[in-house]
Amino acid sequence: MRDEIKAAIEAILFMRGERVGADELVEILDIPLLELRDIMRELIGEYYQPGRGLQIMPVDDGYLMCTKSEYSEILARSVQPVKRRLSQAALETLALIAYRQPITRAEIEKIRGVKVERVMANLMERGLIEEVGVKDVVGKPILYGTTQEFLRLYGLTSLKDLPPLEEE
Amino acid sequence: MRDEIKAAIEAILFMRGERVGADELVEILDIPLLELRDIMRELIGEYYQPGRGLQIMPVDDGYLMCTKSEYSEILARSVQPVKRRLSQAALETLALIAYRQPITRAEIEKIRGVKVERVMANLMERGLIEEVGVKDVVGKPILYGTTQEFLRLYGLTSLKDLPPLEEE
Amino acid sequence: MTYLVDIEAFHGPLDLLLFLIEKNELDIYDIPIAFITDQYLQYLQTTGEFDLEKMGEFLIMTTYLLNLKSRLLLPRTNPSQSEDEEEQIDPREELVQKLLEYRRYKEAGQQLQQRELGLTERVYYRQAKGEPDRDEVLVVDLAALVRAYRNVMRRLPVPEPEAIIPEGDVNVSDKMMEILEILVQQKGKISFRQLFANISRRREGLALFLALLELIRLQKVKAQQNSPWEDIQLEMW
Repeated sequence: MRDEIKAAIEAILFMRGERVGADELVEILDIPLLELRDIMRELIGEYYQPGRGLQIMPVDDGYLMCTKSEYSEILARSVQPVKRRLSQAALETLALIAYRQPITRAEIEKIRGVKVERVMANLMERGLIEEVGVKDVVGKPILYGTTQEFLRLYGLTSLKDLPPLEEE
Repeated sequence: MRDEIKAAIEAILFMRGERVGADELVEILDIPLLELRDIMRELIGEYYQPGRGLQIMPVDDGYLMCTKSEYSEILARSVQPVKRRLSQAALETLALIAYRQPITRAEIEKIRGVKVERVMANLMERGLIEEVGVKDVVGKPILYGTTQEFLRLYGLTSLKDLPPLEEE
Repeated sequence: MTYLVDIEAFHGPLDLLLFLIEKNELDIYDIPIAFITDQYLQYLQTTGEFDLEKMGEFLIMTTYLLNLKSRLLLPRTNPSQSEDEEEQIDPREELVQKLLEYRRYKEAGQQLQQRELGLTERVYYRQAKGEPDRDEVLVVDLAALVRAYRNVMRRLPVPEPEAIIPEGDVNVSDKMMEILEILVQQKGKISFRQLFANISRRREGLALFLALLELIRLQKVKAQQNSPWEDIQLEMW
């Protein structure tokens, strides 16, 4: 029975390919949360063995199946050719949004010292950023944040995973 | 060493989420084909254990990682509807059609300054726009307008409900 | 020999400044403003063609640097400051902060790229392909639709000028007269951006800018900026 549940969790995490909330798993599997946590502990431990290239990570009260970071080099070699690289300007803007989200366009332009309208349209088109609300000031400017696709592309399990910014 | 290779294969098959050719694996891992086959036999056997929800299948002289079929029912339960937003390009095109209908593709392209063929095909597929007639000029270009589905989705009772645009 | 600098390679004035600071191995906390301003101007003068919108950003930085330079050169004029209030804020402080902040995100952007390429340890998500069909729910927002329409309208191409006038050399002294005339028309006051609003050619923009600097030097025009990065107000003395 327990084996069955483990196998089902493995299948769900694999299929979804992104973080699945603990609450969601509890509902799908119809088991108590405490039992889920217990099983997850065991499962995470099993994946921890050498000879496994995958891991299950607890992320924001949910779980994510992804590759172990030791294999990044070999995986980089096997990644299918990606679409066009982001320009340096796009990367700077994306980094700003990632670290300062939610943030308005005007705030970004103030820090970067240049207009970013076109760059941001491009980032939106690629699904790396999205509108996340409006700022409660005059003019109600749009606030932007990064997307799930952003985490996926850069191999981050959550925003907390962003490397700390260099201190002054 | 063998453990390392196994782990790497697992990571590659997982990440790619599609069939990966044996020739490609041989190249990425830099091992002889015979060794790869041998390792794959072992790996496939390990996944066969109960308690595993995934399997590795030989496909067309390559390998594919996927979920075991026993779990299809539970997986079906875990399928969450994906929330999608229209891309900026699609949104702009849709807005133009909504406010300027009936309108031809050439007219839209003239205003937006880019080709919109693919974007429009996408909007059609989603049932947001449709052909509403032809324009009475040379070449009889098709005129487009928004659909009932468009109104329903945006919660409009009729086109007159579209927010007025302040004159600039 | 003159050489051309590709200003487009720099993502804005801060990027260029950072480049100059690094190239000359300067201490970012103790920037020799006069030196860096000269270098910066030299770069702009040797630049190839670049688009006007971007030039505007570089020119605003130029005026800021020149202003900073003059503030550092001038003796303190405020007599109300008592002697022991020596610890005044370094006028360069704001620029330093700007540069540091910009640099931080520039580096963060490069780190992101390293991650994407797998040069930093990272995890990989499964590249979802061949999924069982998932229901798709389209999330829409009427306000976004209206905004999109306004965006399109705002971006409508400005009609090209009918004929292209050959680029004669623009005379700086003519431009000085022009500025003074405009100022008179505008009751002695105009903002920097307004003054440059109708400039359509690079050479003309540069001539106008040089003319403005000359007028400021001759104390015919006074330039005032209430806070850094804000539009500069130009006034007749």
